[in-house]
Amino acid sequence: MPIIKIDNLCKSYRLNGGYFHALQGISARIEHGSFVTIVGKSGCGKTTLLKILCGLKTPSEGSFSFLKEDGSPSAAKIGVVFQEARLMPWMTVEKNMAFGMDKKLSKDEAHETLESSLQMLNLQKFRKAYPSQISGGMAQRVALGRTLCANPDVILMDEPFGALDAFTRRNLQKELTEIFLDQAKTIIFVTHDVDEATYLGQRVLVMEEGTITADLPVDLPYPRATLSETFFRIREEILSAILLDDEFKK
Amino acid sequence: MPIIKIDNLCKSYRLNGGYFHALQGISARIEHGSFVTIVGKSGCGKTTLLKILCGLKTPSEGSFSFLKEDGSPSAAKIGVVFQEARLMPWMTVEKNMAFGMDKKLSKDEAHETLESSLQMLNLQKFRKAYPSQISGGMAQRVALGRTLCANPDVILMDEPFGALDAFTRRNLQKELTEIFLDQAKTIIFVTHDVDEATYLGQRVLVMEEGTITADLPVDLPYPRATLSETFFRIREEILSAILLDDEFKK
Amino acid sequence: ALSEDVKEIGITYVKFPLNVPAIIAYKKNMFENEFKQDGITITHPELTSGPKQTQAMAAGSVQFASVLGASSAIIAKSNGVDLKIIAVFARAPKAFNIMALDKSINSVKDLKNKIVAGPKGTVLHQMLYAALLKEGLTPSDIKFVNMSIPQARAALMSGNVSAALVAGPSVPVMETGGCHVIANGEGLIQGLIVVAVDNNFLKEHPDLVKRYLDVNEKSAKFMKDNPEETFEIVAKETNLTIENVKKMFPWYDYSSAITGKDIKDLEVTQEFLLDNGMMKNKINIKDIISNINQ
Amino acid sequence: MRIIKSLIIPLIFFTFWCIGSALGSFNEFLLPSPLKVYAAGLELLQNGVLLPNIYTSLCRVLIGFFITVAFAFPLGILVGLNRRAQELLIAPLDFLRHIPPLALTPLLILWCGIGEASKLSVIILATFFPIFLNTVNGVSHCDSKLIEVGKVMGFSHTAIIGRIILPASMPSIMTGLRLGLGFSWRALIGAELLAAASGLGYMIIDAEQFSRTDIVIVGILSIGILGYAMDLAFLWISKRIMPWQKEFTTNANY
Amino acid sequence: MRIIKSLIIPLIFFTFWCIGSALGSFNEFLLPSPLKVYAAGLELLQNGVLLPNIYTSLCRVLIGFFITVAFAFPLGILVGLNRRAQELLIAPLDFLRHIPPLALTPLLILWCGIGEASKLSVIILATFFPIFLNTVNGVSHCDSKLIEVGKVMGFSHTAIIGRIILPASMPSIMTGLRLGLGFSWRALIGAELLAAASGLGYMIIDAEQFSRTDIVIVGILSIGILGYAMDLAFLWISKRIMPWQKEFTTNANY
Ligand SMILES: Nc1ncnc2c1ncn2[C@@H]1O[C@H](COP(=O)(O)OP(=O)(O)OP(=O)(O)O)[C@@H](O)[C@H]1O
Ligand SMILES: Nc1ncnc2c1ncn2[C@@H]1O[C@H](COP(=O)(O)OP(=O)(O)OP(=O)(O)O)[C@@H](O)[C@H]1O
Ligand SMILES: [Mg+2]
Ligand SMILES: [Mg+2]
Repeated sequence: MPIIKIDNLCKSYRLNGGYFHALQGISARIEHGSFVTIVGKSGCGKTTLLKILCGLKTPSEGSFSFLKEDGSPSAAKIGVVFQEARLMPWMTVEKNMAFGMDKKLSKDEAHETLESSLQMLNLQKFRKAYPSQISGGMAQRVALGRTLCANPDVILMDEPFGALDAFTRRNLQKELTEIFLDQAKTIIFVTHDVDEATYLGQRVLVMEEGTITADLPVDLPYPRATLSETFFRIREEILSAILLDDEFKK
Repeated sequence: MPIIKIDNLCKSYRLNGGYFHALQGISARIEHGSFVTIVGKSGCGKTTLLKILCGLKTPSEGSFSFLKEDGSPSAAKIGVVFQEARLMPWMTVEKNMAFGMDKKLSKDEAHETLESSLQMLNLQKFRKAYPSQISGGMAQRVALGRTLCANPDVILMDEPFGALDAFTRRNLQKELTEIFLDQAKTIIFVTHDVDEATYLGQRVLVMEEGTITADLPVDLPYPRATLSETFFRIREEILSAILLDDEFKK
Repeated sequence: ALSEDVKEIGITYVKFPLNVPAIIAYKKNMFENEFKQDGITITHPELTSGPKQTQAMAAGSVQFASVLGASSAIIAKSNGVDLKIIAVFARAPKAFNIMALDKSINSVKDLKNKIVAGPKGTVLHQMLYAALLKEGLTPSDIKFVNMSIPQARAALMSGNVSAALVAGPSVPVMETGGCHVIANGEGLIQGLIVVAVDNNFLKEHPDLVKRYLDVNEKSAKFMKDNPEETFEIVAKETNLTIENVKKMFPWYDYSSAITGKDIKDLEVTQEFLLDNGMMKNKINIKDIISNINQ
Repeated sequence: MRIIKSLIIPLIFFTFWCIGSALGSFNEFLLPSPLKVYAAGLELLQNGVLLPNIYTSLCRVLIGFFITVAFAFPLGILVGLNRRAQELLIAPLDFLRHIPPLALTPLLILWCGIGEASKLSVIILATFFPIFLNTVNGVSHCDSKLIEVGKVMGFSHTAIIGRIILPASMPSIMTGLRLGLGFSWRALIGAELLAAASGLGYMIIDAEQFSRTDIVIVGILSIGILGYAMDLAFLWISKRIMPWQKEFTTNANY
Repeated sequence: MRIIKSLIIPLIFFTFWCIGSALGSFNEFLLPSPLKVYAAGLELLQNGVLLPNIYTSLCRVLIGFFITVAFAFPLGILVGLNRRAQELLIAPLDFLRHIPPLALTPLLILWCGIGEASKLSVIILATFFPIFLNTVNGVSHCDSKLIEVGKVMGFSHTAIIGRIILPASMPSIMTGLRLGLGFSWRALIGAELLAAASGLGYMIIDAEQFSRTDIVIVGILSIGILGYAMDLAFLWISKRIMPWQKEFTTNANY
């Protein structure tokens, strides 16, 4: 049973008097506890798709639903990491991270969750800093931590590592796969980086101009070795699915 | 003669009652018409350095100066692409791009500059859209276009391709090298992507915790083949300069 | 109805221009003392302008307008406020003055083609008209601008108008400031200020109204018997100097009986209001007089 | 449709007024019946009193408003962006901001006379601060990241103000202007207490003096309707100036 | 240092006043000398008149202000965020916003009597709209990207308002509150024209009638200084509430 059932989603925006069709019939099934990455060119509709799934936009056509394992509608807790950090400027780093934390958590639990996130994201030194006092990559990490602290069942991530250097990024990729394996989350991860998509996803969806043009499984165990042959092969597959532009593969 | 002379720049920020030393003695000479890339981990001070160079922050210690070819102080026109898009929400894409354009340009010239930038950035369809109507990657392209349209002598770029997919990014990297070669600009390009740094820079500066830890020349002609052996070797060199963390290179 | 029903009586308190009996009654708690035995509390809202007093009366917030210009009483009645004049509070033709700063203006005649400032539709305005007519001028021979007394005072002293209509305490102050009186109300108007009561209240509690008038008599008597103390109380209450109080005091005739002359003056006032379009519906003056005290 | 909805509450009040008057629950003297007010309005229209009064007041309000804008707006920008101006001006302006203009009439007469100047100054005193403080708020909280864009492009101060800060702070400025215009109208009575011979405020004062509450209410209704109409015009203009803000409120039914 | 700078302009005015009075350039009766005003102030202090009047007015202003906040603030949030409320309420509120409160005295007396209620309602009428419109502006222009964060976290409406919209619109709301407090003070004269027996407004009106311009000026100075002091307190509090905003203006000397 899929946790998310997406049927023929379309989204048109009003633009300059006409319409722009950002999504043109997206259908997919996302399984419980799976890690799906979405790659695609800038402007192909990745963010739009995520925003529809988390309820911030309504589709122009089509439908989607979140289901329980038995097929009944679920009220799964969704967490979103936006493409921009979207921190509250009036809150310190730690307040921002705790922003969506379950109020029912005991003080100790809350504290521990926060501490471990701060440590994982390497933000301990800046816990009391305001968003205006941290770097772009740090802000992105705080946004990531905010979503993780809220402990959602389904995590939608919109290029969460876009502003991070390779080293930090690789560390967080590893942390994310660990969280995924330990806590049985369902993750939809949008990225523009094919390497990243291959490294993280159990399945890679390739989007182009509002449609899904490929759906490729990545059958490698975590943690993955990026220099392995198989990895390289899958990566090439994805690249060729994205485009047949020769130049690019040079 | 260097165009930019940087001597022992230090920058400390007030943070939670104490000081945080973001830059701890940066010295460098940037040659006229060179393309320098800066790589470093998140929070190492890349943005701070650029902001000092463009005059938005004052150094706590040290100094820097822009010089003419004969060594006298110059008033070179500086352009900056910020880490965030920073578009004016009340302007359309094309107005935003034309925002810093020289008022003395003839109407035709201005028009042509704008058109060619729109085309290069693949934004023609969205020229009349407002920033709230475009995707994250598009916004970043508009910001890039705005700086290019202003036609500065020295361009400081702070992760200008961070939100772009590999394909768009590669295209723009090529465009950028062409602009660099054609128009004899001086470019300082901050990125967290070692590949990108190697692909673009004639010289790669590696920053760590507020200092420059390596200054590596990349002696390859443009356009570069990313799969060539030399490229690979230099890339490895940079990576090992950034850190000696074995895991990372796996 | 019985006076037991009455829990509260509202009596407007007006100090200006120099309402000595009202000040004495207020400061000596005379009304409170009188009505204490009936368990009635007294309120003294300070509503200084005539229209506000009649509005408050119409709203039932006050029963007695203790110091009401004759024109205000007539206008209110004409517009449907059911009130009765139960006594005269004061006649003070001398308290109403036309003053000028410019030494060359010495009589009403000199006002021709000049600007005169003052409160429209009041006794002062009426006096100006009377004075003009007496000198063979018409109201259109001058330019009248509508202003409150403090504003008219400021306008005159800053040289923006040639003459100002002023009453009471402004007069000695302005004299010190170099202004001079060119005419007062003597021989022109009565300067009638009355005591009015809500007619419903009067009908239901004539006894209380009578006792109200008794208190007025009492304060008048106190005023006659203790002049020095009176002056002191008044000076303190109005922030005027004792000298100025003493100077103005003789201008006022505080005897309360409504005479035929007073009724005549009310008629004249009504004519003035009607002639100048300040009032639409003519009333029968007899209808607003209650001779409860006679 | 919007117009109908916006009339619901006024109509409820009107019905209430009609019924109350018919049943005699209101004191006729303090709140005349709608019919009486209508008759008074008609009479004032027919004998040519109302329209000239409206015209006079409209002119006063608009002139006062525009003079104020000419001062408050640049001063707001200055104080919002310049620490020195702030330190110098905040205290005296704050002092002045709390003074009831009615207390100042003798001084206004002394300094401005009894002509149009003193009436305008009452209006200006009432209009100044909403415009000023909202401009200060707008420009001083404008996103500094956008300002930096202008700075690195080498824009002049005026260009940064004109091309970045002002557009960015438009919502606040517009709120200030709308409030200010409202307070211009509200100041009419105070202004026209000062030796006016015409104007809606004068008409109301005069009518109150002579207990013609029906005319007072005609005046009130005229001011309210005119003010509302001007505000609608304002919103219409601001939508044109700021096409990127689709609606009056952007988070409506967020 | 800041205090000294903020005193420069007031001191210039004061010097001007002193010199002018010494040279007799002002009419002593319209603008008494500083000495005379000082004497009057001292006398009013000594005979126990000034402080009770200040106390009465301060209470009136504060009560009126807080009642207004209790209405204008929630209503501003409602109208700022809810299109239906907007459509229903904007027209009648806009109408009311332009009415001079002084014109309403007959109606105020009818509905509120001549006790404290009518005085408070004059203050409320003057205070309402700056607070209301600035709240509307603040919440309706709050960054919708931040609101979305709360929405995807499944926050309730109240949580979104309380935890995101209000903090984000604090600068506008604070401007509204400061303006509102100022207008509360300004409304004092109008309020205390309605049957007051004490208060600074009453003191000024009374002194004006009895030609005591020196007392009028003592009253004006008291209101101005009190108002300024309250505004300083306000700014101090808002700095505490909003520590992330280092200064009153963030772009000062951008
Ligand atoms: N205004 C500030 N106050 C305090 N600390 C600051 C401030 N601005 C930056 N910093 C700190 O200075 C350090 C360097 O920041 P900077 O923005 O230069 O990093 P960066 O190299 O650009 O990182 P990134 O790749 O994440 O953008 C960071 O640790 C940041 O927290
Ligand atoms: N509010 C809007 N009005 C009009 N067009 C819009 C709006 N939002 C998005 N679009 C358009 O829809 C398309 C898809 O946008 P979306 O943000 O989903 O792209 P994306 O795949 O996330 O791109 P990126 O990688 O650049 O973030 C873009 O062409 C964009 O211009
Ligand atoms: Mg996107
Ligand atoms: Mg950075």
